[in-house]
Amino acid sequence: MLSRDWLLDDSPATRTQATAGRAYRMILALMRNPLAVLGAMIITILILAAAFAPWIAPHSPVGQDLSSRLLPPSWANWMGTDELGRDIFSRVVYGARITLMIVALVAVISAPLGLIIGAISGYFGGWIDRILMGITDVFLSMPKLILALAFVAALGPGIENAIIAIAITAWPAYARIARAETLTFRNAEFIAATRLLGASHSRVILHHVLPLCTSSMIVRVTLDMAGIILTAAGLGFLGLGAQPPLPEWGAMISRGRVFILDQWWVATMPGIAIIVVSLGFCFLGDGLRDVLDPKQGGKS
Amino acid sequence: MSQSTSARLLEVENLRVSFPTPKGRVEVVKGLNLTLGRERLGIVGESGSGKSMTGRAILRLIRRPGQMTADRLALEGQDLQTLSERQMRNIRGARISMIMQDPKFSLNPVMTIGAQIAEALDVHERLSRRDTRARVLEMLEAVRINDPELVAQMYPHQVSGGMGQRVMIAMMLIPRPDLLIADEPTSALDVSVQAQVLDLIDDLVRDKGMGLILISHDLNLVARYCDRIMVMNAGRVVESCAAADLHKASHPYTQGLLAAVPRMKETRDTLPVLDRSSWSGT
Amino acid sequence: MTAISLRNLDISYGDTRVVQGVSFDVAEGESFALVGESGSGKSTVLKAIAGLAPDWTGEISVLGQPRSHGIDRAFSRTCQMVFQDPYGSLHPRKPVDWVLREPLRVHGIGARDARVAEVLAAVGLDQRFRFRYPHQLSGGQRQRVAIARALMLEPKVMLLDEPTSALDVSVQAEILNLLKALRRAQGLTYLMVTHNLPVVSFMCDRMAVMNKGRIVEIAPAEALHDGGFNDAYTQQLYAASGGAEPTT
Amino acid sequence: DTPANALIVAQNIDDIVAIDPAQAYEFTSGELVTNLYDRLVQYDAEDPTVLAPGLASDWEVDAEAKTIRFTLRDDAVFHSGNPVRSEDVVFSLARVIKLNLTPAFILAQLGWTAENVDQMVTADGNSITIKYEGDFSPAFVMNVLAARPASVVDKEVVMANAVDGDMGNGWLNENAAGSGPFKLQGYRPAQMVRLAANADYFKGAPKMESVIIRHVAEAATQELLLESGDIDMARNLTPDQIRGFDSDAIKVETYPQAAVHFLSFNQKTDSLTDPAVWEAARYLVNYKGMTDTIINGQMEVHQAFWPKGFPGSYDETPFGYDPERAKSILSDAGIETPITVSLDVINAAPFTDMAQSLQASFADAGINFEILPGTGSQVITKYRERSHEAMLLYWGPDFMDPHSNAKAFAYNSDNSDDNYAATTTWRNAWAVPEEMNAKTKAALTEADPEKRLEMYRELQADVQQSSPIVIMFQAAYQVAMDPDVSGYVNGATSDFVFYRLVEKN
Amino acid sequence: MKQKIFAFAKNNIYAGGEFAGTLPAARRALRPCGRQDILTSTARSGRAILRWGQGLAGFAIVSTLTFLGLLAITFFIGRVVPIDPVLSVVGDRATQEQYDAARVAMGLDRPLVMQFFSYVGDVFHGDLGRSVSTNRPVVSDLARVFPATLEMATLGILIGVILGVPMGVWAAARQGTWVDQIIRVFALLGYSVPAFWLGLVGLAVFYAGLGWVAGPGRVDIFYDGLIDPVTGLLLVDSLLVGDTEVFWNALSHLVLPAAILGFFSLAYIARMTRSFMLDQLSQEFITTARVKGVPEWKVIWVHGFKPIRVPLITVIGLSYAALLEGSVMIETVFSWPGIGNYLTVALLNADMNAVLGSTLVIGAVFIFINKISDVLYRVLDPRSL
Ligand SMILES: Nc1ncnc2c1ncn2[C@@H]1O[C@H](COP(=O)(O)OP(=O)(O)OP(=O)(O)O)[C@@H](O)[C@H]1O
Ligand SMILES: Nc1ncnc2c1ncn2[C@@H]1O[C@H](COP(=O)(O)OP(=O)(O)OP(=O)(O)O)[C@@H](O)[C@H]1O
Ligand SMILES: [Mg+2]
Ligand SMILES: [Mg+2]
Repeated sequence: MLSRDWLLDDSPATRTQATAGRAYRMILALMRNPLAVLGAMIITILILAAAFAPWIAPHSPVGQDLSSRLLPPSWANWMGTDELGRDIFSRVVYGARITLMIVALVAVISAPLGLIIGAISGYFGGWIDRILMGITDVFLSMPKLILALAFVAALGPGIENAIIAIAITAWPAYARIARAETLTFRNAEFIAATRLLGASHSRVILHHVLPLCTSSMIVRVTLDMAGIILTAAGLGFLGLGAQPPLPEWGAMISRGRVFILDQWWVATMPGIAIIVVSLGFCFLGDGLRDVLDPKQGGKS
Repeated sequence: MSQSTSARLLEVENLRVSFPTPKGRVEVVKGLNLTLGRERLGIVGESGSGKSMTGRAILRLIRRPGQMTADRLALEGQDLQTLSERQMRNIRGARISMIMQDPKFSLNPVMTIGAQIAEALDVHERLSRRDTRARVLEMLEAVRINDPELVAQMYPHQVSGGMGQRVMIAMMLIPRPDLLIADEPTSALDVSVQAQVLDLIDDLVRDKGMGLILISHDLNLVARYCDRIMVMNAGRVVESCAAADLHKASHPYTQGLLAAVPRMKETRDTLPVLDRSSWSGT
Repeated sequence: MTAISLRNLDISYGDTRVVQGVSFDVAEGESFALVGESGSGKSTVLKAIAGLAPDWTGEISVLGQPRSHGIDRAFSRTCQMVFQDPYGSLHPRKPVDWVLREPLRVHGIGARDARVAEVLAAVGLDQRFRFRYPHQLSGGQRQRVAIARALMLEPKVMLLDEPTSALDVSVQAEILNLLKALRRAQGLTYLMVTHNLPVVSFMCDRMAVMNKGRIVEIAPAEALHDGGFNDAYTQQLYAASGGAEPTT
Repeated sequence: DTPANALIVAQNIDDIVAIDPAQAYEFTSGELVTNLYDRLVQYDAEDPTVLAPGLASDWEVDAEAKTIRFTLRDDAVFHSGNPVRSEDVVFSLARVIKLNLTPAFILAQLGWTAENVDQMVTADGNSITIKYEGDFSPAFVMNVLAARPASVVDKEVVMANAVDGDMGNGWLNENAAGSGPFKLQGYRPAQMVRLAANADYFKGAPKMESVIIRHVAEAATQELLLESGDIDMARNLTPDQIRGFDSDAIKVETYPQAAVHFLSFNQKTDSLTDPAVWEAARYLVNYKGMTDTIINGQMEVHQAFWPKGFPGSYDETPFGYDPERAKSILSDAGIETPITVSLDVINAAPFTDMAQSLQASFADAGINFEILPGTGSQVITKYRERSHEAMLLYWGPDFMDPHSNAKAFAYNSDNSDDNYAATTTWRNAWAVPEEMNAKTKAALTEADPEKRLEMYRELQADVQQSSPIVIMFQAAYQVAMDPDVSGYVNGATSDFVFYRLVEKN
Repeated sequence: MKQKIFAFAKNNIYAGGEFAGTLPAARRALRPCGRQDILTSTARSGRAILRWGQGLAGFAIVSTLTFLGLLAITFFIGRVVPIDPVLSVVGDRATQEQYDAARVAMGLDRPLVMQFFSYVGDVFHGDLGRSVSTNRPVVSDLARVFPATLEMATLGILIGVILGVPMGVWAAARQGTWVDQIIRVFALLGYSVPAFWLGLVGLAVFYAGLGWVAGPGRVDIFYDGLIDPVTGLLLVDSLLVGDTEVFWNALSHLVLPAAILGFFSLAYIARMTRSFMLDQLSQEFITTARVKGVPEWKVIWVHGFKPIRVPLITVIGLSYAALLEGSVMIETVFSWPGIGNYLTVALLNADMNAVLGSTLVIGAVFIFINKISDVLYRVLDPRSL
């Protein structure tokens, strides 16, 4: 059943086949982009590392051994050890969980929030638009890290609060994009036609407006992941991110930065992890852009 | 009417244009042959039959990932396929130009109309500013634009679709090409303006011996303004005949197209439709 | 009974009044054309009837019911509209099946699968198109889907805004035939906008000619056979369209 | 490289809030006050452990009458050129009391109030009579008078710049009007401080013409600057950085500090009130593990509240890391483990590292810390509200008398919520046993110096044995400098940092 | 299949979905350029003036409201932060009486709303209050720290634009080739590298290692304070008094942090340029230009680039605003006495006057840049009138 022809059938016979076919086409298109494939692989590795951390990591991420601190990379400690003698590789592997959690939660909180606010604003226009965009502007014109800092300070330390804080700072940009996009088709005939069928505004927004904004949102969110990981790292830098001894990459770099001149690996290894994962998201986002971009729709 | 009288202006043999799809390359022009003298050739066919792609292929302007191949593509005996991109640029505009299908998207939104027309001239002729301007205004007038001075300073979004089409025509006629490919040049024009503009192109063909390829799906229009007609379907030429003989067309596809046009004195209860199953690609 | 009745309709977009003093009646079961130059306000009249151009004064009633200025659910079951541009009137990310089920979902009507299949057949679309996305359809096919969507709620009145102007002749013929057959089968009333006089001749019983926002003439379609028009603009339009001379 | 006549120091100075001696209460501002101002008596650069004459050339103590008479030296001159007069001293001391800013409590201990200070401190020619109220040992009073707020300011200059009755406070926070070895040439908050030598200083002009302190927050950046020769001295390096230095290129000096680091348990947290928990905690700190590694050179093991090296210190360190013992203490007392408590800590090295080490070692005995890092102000806010559970913090004496710490660690007369006291005991809601309170009071009044010190040692032993405060370390301060630099003096607190004798060869 | 499935997406330069569309300009750019009659265009100039006037008034109202919103949010966040602002004044050893006195002096005993209103009132009189962490008026603090950031951010954005735009255009023109891939990866790196890490490594390599640039701080310490601040921008001030030595020294200090900031903005700018350019280069009018025989460089730089200037300006304005917000991390690593650091320290001490003042300045910058790109937008895009 799941043959290539079945998937690529121009005249699918069932709903499932149509959906699967569409997804398959997208994957095919994505596969044609080597960087996107690389990105997808990196993200897959991240997810695998997060899922199987206890099996992958050779040591405990929190197990201290003050007698073997700050050891350079070796066979025993692939990425060396940190200031408390913990195995950096194991911490990086476990850190994938936190990174993934940050990324997923922010995506789950701020993207939908921004999407809905932007779509409502753009769809209704008028004073609703003005009020919502006014609020968005206020949040936008506030320094991002400061806003996050303030929220973390207000909510108390801890990775969950850091994530919420980042999410709160991230939504306005999404709202702007969603609104801009909504404006482009709020007068489109398919919206008018749906309204004529008697559909309510909420139905139109939910089923017609939002699906059209999501693809660019997905693209944007994947691209922003790098920034989100770095914002979390920035909070870590200021000591307000993850609680020790959680192996959050940003906090690890931050703590390792005093060693950067003599024990370079302490900060650099998690740094490389951040770079690689961020690049992975960027590549994937870039690839998705080509696949999901409506303008390329005619091609696929 | 006259069948390819003068020297061979354009020769095309086995032109193919293809695009990649998930299921492999799909040809949208499938081995088209064409010989054109200093005459008016009409290409008709339904939407998506490859008319525009043929036009672009002649200018070697198929965009990646599209690909074109041809056994022969020659302008007055010169093989266009062997030319470098730079040499090709000298051909484009000056010797072959093409009126693009959709003026709304085919005009640069941030350049004035005057500048865009002048550019077409500048590329190929060294003229003083003033002369260029004069030529531009003259050309705009020729395509029946009422206030050329004003329109020359406007931006594309400020003109109506019909004006846009005329601007496009002016722009492509101004370098006085040897061969003009006109892709649906008048679809947005009022019927009366349409006639005037086509007459203008017609004059150029007669006076300067310009070759014309007129692409359209309006059978009546093509019949009226061309010497010869090629009917395309799904990337192939299905019929080629003199314009006067169009109503005598033998190919069932052409006949079908003709019959499907409603008439002013319509008495039929249903319009005959094509049996697409034997033609359509989709 | 009149299906559509317009009295002294003025419509404006912001400050500019686009349509002025339009009045006409369309009888039930009639096919009425609205012709005129591009930009003369034809689509605007249709939109006002449908509730998409809320800034109007005058009277509009459909099947005896006065129209409100907005869109209401009850109205959606009596009157539907088909738009000019087959490329813009379907949601680009939804398959045909979804689009056709939507009206049923909105109105909570059951037996959706059967109904969709039935309407697809009515507009002459093969079942294999049912799960395609709009970009996998040709213009004519899309327009059929749009018509099918309008038919889902079994309306009595259809507003057709240049349903074929974006299509080439062969497809146009199919759509026109389809519309004609549907009207006959379901007793529909059409108010159809076009600028193509031969199409009027084929499709309609009567026509109103618009110029610069006003109706300049209302004439029976037969007038197209002999050019019997009173108004100068109409005559000009008629002449430029090739008049009555045979075209082939 | 740096010029021969200037000392360039890289230091984190963003803690400075005020530099007016009547207000300055941060570490770094203390250093500035010391170098810009003089006091009647002071611990001085030549030997920062000995109370030496400052602006007073000598003094007479009348313990019975609770009076001290100081005689002013006659060669001291303010930076403005005005001579230092007894009125200036009286003005300066009264000013602190009248402004009543934070450090005022140090002087206020002598029974001074805004109303009586003009009678308590009086001038007569070049002598100044200082009276105090309360049963204090004169040694204590002298130490109080050597504290930071007792610095002498130039009355004329200060009053000329007074605005809205602020007694020149606003102006003195941007400028200085002292008689000290250095003049303030420029101060930009969180950016730099520029000191110029006072050529007329009564103990001799400083060797360096100027001292420039540059704000560099990043330790790694300080290291880079030092290694590149763009600074002479880096003040905030970490032990690991220092360990990496090549001793030929960079000289490191270590100065024992008066601050003690401790872990304390808020007695409002039920699970932490059992003395068995306090005792077990003392065996759960990996003292040596930490001092050998993460805080190597920065701290040494010290388990009593008054720092080693000062009169009255109690240097016994009876506790070592012994998780087994801790476990048996806990089980003997029938305490149910695991206990989970939050541990507040300042979010900077080495505190977070120490907290993690504590977390690991306490976990052995089933006491699980959930580390809550926060900024200094955040942690203090919580501490003040007594809303923390466990707290890792440090304490530096306000002035160099054991009472300064005894009051903080062994005295709490009223543990009620609305009787706020800035002491470790109150803030951990530890109701100090009555006898200990009494002992602290007695030590304060004891006139016999040796007996007094003995009483403090006993107090320390008591607190060490049983209290919810686990004193672990005494700080040391490491300064890395160019080998050419000598003569830098860094005493036990930031009040004892002297640039006066610095030389470059 | 037809190409113009999404007719609406065609005009929409942002439909790529990458645009952090934040400016009013963006809003306008999204308006489909519908058919407009020539007749209406003649009557337009008169109405345009009116609309400008209305626009100005509207702008004033909107900015004021935005400011108020900004202040309100900052103010109330500041109050819920569990840091006691009094403590940063009195320290942790103050007695209860001293604490209470300071609290009253700071006006914290009054109801929140009252505090807010009196703050806003003061702001309208140009008084931003006194910072408790520096003990100076916030206005004078800002006059000190903001120019430092401004200088660094400006050089940074210049680097970002001068390199980023051509890189983006080049990558788009060579889409799919190795040039494109290299530029993309390079640009994406700028997204992914933690700033403080790069700053420290940059310092270690270029300052400590190679000695190419001067170290942390704005200027060598001996030059510090030699030049009286006029604009606060050291480069400008030193040139004003003709002190080239200080100028070069300051430049040498500035280059590295600015280059790092430049790298970050370059990443964004190059990316966006590429994506805007790709959109443009796939437009029909590019083919039209080629049909005319226009040379390739002209096709790219005139036909392709001209239409993207507007969205590009928006993007550049945004990145500039972001840099001006101050990169706390770069400022920390480079001991740069800028607003990012100032604001962070203030926030961590609950120094609310300083926080509010800085937020205001940053908000003002944001709105100002918005306005500038709006004006440029009008100049550069004929469709905007
Ligand atoms: N980039 C592309 N990728 C894939 N297929 C394409 C691409 N561009 C065009 N095609 C296909 O090429 C075929 C021919 O297109 P062409 O533009 O020549 O049609 P046409 O005859 O000009 O139609 P119309 O009358 O609508 O202009 C169409 O089926 C179209 O879908
Ligand atoms: N949303 C709108 N805002 C302002 N003016 C509009 C709007 N929609 C249409 N118009 C104007 O109203 C007039 C009538 O438009 P309408 O769409 O009704 O014309 P039409 O007769 O349907 O023309 P066409 O044949 O081109 O579809 C035109 O001048 C048009 O520019
Ligand atoms: Mg075409
Ligand atoms: Mg219309």
